[in-house]
Amino acid sequence: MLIHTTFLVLDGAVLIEKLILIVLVITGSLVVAMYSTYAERKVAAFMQDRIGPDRAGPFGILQPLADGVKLFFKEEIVPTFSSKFLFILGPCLAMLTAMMVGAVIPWGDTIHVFGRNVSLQIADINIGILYIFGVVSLGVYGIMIGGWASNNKFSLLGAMRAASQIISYELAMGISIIALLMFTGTLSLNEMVNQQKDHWWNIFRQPLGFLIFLVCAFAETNRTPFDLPEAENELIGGYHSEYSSMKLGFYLFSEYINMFLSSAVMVTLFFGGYDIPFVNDAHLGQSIGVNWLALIEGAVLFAKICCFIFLFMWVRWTVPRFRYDQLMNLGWKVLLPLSLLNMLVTGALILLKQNHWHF
Amino acid sequence: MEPLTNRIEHVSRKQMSFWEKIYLPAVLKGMGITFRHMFKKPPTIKYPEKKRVFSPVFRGLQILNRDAEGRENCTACGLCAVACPAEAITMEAAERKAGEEHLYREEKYAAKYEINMLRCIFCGLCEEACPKDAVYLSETVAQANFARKGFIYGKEDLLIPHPLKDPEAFAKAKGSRIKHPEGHGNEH
Amino acid sequence: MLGTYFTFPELLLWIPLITGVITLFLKNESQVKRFAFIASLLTLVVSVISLFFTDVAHHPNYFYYNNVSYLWMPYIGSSFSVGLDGMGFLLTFLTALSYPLIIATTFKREFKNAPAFFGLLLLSQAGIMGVFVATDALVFYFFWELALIPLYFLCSRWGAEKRIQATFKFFVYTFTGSLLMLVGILYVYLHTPQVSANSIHSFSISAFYNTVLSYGDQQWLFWLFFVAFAVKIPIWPFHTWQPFVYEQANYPSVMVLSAIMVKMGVFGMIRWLIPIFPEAVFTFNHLVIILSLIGLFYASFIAFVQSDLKRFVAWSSIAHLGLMAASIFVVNTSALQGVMVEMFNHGINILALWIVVDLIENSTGIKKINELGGLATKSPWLAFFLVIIALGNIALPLTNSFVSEFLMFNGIFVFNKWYAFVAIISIILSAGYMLRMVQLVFFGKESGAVENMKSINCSQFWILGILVAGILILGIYPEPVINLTKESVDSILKMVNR
Amino acid sequence: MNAIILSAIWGVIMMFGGVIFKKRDTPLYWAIAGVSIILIANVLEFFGHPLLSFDSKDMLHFDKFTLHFNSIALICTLLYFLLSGRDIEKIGMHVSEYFCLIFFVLCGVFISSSFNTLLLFFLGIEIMSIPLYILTGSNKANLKGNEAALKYFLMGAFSTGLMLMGIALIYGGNPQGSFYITNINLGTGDLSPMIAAGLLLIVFSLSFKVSAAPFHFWAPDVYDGAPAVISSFMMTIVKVAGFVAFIRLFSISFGAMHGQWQSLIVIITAATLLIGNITAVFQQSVKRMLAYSSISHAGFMMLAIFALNDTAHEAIILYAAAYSIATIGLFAILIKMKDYSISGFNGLGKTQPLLGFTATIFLLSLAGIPLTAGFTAKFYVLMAALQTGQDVWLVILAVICAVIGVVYYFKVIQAIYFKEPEDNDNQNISVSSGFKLLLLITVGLIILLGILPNIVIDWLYY
Amino acid sequence: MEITKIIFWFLTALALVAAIGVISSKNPIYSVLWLIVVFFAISGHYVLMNAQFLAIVNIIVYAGAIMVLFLFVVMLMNLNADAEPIKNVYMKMAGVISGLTLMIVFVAALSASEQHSTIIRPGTSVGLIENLGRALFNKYVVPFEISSVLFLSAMVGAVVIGKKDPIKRINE
Amino acid sequence: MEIKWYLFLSLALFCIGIIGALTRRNSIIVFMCIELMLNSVNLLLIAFSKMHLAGNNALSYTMATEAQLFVFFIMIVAAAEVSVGLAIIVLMYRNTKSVDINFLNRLKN
Repeated sequence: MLIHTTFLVLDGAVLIEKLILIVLVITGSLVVAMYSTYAERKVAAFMQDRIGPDRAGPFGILQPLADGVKLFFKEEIVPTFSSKFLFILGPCLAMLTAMMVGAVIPWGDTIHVFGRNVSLQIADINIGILYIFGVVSLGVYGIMIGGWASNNKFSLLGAMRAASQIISYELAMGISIIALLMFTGTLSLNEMVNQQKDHWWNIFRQPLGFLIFLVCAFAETNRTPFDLPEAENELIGGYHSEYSSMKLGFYLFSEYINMFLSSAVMVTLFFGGYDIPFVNDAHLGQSIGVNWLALIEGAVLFAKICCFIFLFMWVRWTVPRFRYDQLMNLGWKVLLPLSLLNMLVTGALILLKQNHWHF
Repeated sequence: MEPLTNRIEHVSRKQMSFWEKIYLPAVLKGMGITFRHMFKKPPTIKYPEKKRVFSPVFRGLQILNRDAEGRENCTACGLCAVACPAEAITMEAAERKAGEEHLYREEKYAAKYEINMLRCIFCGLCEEACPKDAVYLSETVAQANFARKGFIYGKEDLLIPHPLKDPEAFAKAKGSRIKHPEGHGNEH
Repeated sequence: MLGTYFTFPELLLWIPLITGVITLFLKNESQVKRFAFIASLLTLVVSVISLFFTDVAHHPNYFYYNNVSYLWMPYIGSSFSVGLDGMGFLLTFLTALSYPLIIATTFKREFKNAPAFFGLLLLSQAGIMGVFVATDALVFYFFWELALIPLYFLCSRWGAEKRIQATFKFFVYTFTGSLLMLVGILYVYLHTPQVSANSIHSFSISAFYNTVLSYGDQQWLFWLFFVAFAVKIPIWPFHTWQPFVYEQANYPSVMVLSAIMVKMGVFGMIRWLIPIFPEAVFTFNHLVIILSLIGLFYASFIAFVQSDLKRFVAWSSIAHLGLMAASIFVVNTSALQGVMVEMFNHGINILALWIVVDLIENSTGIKKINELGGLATKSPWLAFFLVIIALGNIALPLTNSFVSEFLMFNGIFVFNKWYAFVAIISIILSAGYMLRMVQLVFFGKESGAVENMKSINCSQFWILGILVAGILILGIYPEPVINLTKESVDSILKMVNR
Repeated sequence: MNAIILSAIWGVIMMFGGVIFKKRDTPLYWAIAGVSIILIANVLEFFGHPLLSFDSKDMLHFDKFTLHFNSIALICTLLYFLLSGRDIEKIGMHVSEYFCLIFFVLCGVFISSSFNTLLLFFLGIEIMSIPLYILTGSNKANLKGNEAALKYFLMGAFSTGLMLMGIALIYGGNPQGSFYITNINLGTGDLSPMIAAGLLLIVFSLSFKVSAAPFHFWAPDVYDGAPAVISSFMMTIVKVAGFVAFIRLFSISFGAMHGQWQSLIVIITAATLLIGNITAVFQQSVKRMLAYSSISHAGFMMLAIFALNDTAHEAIILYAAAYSIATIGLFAILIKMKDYSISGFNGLGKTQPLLGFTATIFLLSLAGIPLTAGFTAKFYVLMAALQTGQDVWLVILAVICAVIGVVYYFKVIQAIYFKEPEDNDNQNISVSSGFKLLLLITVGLIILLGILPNIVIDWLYY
Repeated sequence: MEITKIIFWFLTALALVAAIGVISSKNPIYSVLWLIVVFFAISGHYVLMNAQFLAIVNIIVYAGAIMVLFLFVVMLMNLNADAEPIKNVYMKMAGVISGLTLMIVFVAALSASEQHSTIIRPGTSVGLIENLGRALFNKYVVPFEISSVLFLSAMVGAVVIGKKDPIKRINE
Repeated sequence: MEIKWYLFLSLALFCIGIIGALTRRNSIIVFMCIELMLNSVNLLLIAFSKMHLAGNNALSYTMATEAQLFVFFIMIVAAAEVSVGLAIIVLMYRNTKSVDINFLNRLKN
């Protein structure tokens, strides 16, 4: 299907609709990020046979708020000799790029309110994945600029590591996606979800691709075992060692938002997005109404995302950090060839199928 | 050489097999372990509400002891300061004047007695060295403080409450610690 | 057989070329000399035999015998075509005759790296022969350059101290000229009519002769060709390389240069310049003649005051060649006839003169005219020969030059009286400086140099004898030479006046 | 097509060779084998029996000229490998990679000789350039080499920018709006401003690539700074390929309006000739002298661009062969020397007669003395230029520049033969008899081409 | 003014200002950042012209990869503003003047061209990835494959240049 | 928009690039200016592609596609060039601790 998107034709209603959606997504991701910090601590505690934060509110669920307030009231320190503008720009960029991914993820099926069909996707652009790639590749600027502007060798080293790590893993990630795209034949995320509704989830068609994507996603979000840029014990926190107060908060937040959104992307790409497993969504929609369906779908999507966020944390508290050369070796010598192989095999299979060679 | 312990671990230098090289099984195994731990009961004790019983050999903050009449035992002999491996104890001695017999048991007493709690390692050697049973490691722990100065405990911090005037506080400060459960010989 | 499978012009080329290459690989010096001498003799024999195969009866036209042509570069209309006419024969004969004599003078000398020396000498002969026999512009150009390269190496490798600069100057001068000529050749070529089916244009000489060039084109093309030939001859003011090279180079090379190589320029003018650009020739002839006469005068005066023997001969050669150049541009029967005969005569005269100078310098080690004197007492035969040679150079009656110079003066006179007058003064001057030289060197006060002077030996006697005999015979009976070249003169004039 | 595919494949093979080959001299044998195979494939394709065929959607066009040029380039490369291959090994550690890069350059050479769209023209030039940037700086310890690489790279990238702007303007100005060079059919009308601007920029950028004045200034530094083996390759095959691309683009796309941009070429040609030759005279190092002389040869080849007729195509082919073979041969000798200055050649004719002799022939050929290939090449170029019937002064200028060329080439010849050997390292060089034999074969080729240029040219009309 | 026009002029101004920033910044880091801004502005133009694929590729390739490399290198070298030697002021003036002259000449020349007032047509499907991809893998398959050679050579080259020689290290 | 505005914008960027390349001595900045030039070309090509599209003849679609793919290839080449160029600059820096394009000339003076 060819989607003729006329990009800049906006009418007022659509504008409002999108604005609301944007606000929702941003708040949503912020809340999720906030609670990810809480979840992280809790999960860590459970895995280490501890209890975790439990003082602020019942079971400590107000802990993120407390943290936020604390960060707000911390003293702001800008190191001397650093470029103040860049020093502030760094975390802002990190936050911005982290947020931007949410724009193309389909959060649910179309809903019907006030006599309008409202898509629960901010921008259904037909190059959704490429957009995500673009934004992700920009993510490194926040780290690099911040690291450089700190005027600190450890920060700079962290920034360098981040840059090389992200660039290195982007390759394998891209190629693993290409193999997926060969199947789907579209770059639009909405399309992909719709395809997965009717067919198998993509994970079953691209297990290796998913694995590679997963590993790369860990690296791109600077999560353990790939958290070299902020390696606490070698680089004293890496690129954000000079940061304090809310600017540090931005960096930390952006990491969790990244985690959330990359989980969302993985779910959308490989696990059917908002598709409810084992249920025919269309039939369900007819029986309970579109809006309810969208709500359930949103919940399902959220559940899947939570699983992934849990996975992120689970891995973090299991696997130790890589050494730098190990990281590079893994990226270039293992993942890249593997993803190429995956792509080749996928291509060959598609060709075989197209030529009706049954096997 | 004969290994000193039986906990020695021999490092294996053999080439890893392919299965080992891809690491994934090991990672999954590790994840399995961590996941299992999620369902274990946390051994955490919620501290302010719940406290754990100290072990019988616990050694807490020092106190300067008094005898049953409420007189200070310490005679400022300085043996504790000599014995202290962390050199945490300083004192100044003074002569007992007439009319102060109800305060000090001996003719000489410590006019000033300080223990730097930042240095103290709670080894208990002062207690062992004291011939007068004046220094005694209780069951309390050092309180948090904002300044370093606050950790230099003077005589007023260390001295045990008066056993006659405030017997409860005295008992509490003294605690139920059993000194040397197995015994070492110089008990009175 | 000789003229059937291998035509004579080809043989004249291949013999020196092949023997020259072979010589490069020989080892023993005396063996080299013997081999080179025999090779050059072989060329001479071929040249002489070819005379008897002339075919006047069948080809009364310009190229009347032994023209041969192989396809070489068919798509651009060039073929390897060579041929001999009267003038060509005369010059190839001069070349063939000179080389054995030149090689013979070296028999008693030692040369560093003799194989290279004699090999290059023979190769230069091949190049010069090629120039004289070529009937294709490209072939002509090829050999024109090829004659230069061996001589460059000869003169740079063996000779006096400043030989490298001198030769390099010579090389650059001639190379500039020849490249300009190449441009000219190409330009003319692009205007030639179609001759063969393969290509639109042709390099063959007949196509060149038939080319119709506009007057404007002729005017500048003339100069492109002229410079090339003028440098070789050399015409004033293009002469500056010559005395320097003659002074610095070794004798055999100088002999080749002055006796044969300069004739290439004269030959080129007659064969290529005049017939192709007749209108331009008639435009610029006064200018060129005046240049030549200035050169003639200038050279004569300098020869008068010259103290160095080699330079003296060089300047006298310039003077003679100035006269020849002047008479070429007169373009009439008498003058051209004179030039053709003079080319041969000047060749043997100057060769003889060089041999004498060589003998003197070799035995006394001195080449300053002032430091020599009274040599005749020690070497009367040499004095005798030198006197005859000098007279030949002056063009006294009964010597060979008399006939040719007379013809030239006659031609110039017909063209313009005043030019002839100026030219005739030059002959008086030449008599003056020649005799002064003979007087100073052989007679006059005996100098210290005389002690080292030896009488000439048998081989030297024969060499000089042959040349002197030539001078005298041609002086008395010039008819065969004139007959030989008559046809060439006619055809050129026909071309010019078409 | 075969040549392009095979050279790319062979490049990849050589790339992996860096891992596979254990001995340092193995890559050379593989490279020689590779060039031979490509050559054979190319010749077969020339005769209409391609080994592989592939539909290029008309992006590449192979005619006799192209295939013939490819063969010449391959023969020159083969000669280059045979003569200087041992020295490529000496540049540094990554022997196999150097060969790999050379094969990639060859791939670019073949593309630039056969492109049919501006896209492939651009890609071909880039594939040629990018590995060369690396090869220039391949001697990492040499500061001059580093700077040469940097300079070459920046200049090259800059000229790429100009070229792209030119291409864009031509695309915009052309109502057909196509990148196919055959479709840029502008007729014989006046140049529109946009096309004129584009054309100007493309001429500039190509002048950069072929080191024509006034865009030559990188050339001496780069050729001098690069390892001598690499300069040899850059100056010959690559530069000539630039010219082939130049003539191909301009004769097909803009040939019809030749008269309108010819004067531009005239100025460039004249400037190139003068600058190249005059500055070369003052050089003391043979390597640098050859760098300048390569500029002057670029001037001569520009004459063919100026002429842009059939003869010009013949001339480019012939010049390519003559200039490349002679330069490769001369460099092969030069590399053996330890001292690159002219006085380093003193007395070579005595100590190493064969090297001296062959060097002399190469120099004579470069100077354009008859009986050598250099002469016939110059001859054809001049003929092509004269055929246009315009600007004869340019031809005369070229001839005068050829004479200036003699001045500096003969300086070396004089050093070889007429100067006494000095006590320097150059006298103790040892060369194998195989090398000598190859040099003689090269000399033979040069003389063969000097006598019978047809053997090269005739293939164009085969 | 329509919204597209406003966006156009905004992006144009942004691009020009940022471009001038690139060449006038003392510190290379700022140059890099300005250049990124230029790329964004240009990508914005692409989007305006409905060439979405190229817009996003521009971001990914230029801003996401190339400029990161630049930034990487500049940061590694730790070049400061004073690292650059002062070039002769006259040379600078000459450079500026020649560049401006070139621009004026081009603008003047191209203003005279007949196409200059053609109105471009953004709204089509040409810029969509599907169509471009189809063309790329059918008609443009040869250049596509050839560009792989380009990449290989760049890769090999970068490795050859970037790798430290093991022998040299021993010598040091 | 009229094509001329794109044309002028792209030429302005191009010339700014040229000015930068001519006036700066820091090789990295020079290189960035070159990248700027390439980008201005890309912009122009796309504008032209849309201009040809407005021509509305049978070929206009193909014409427009060609230019956009050309831009794609320019980006490819730019990426390759950058990898090589930065490698060279780093090599230079490693040896001389300078990124001046005229380092050796400066040494000479």
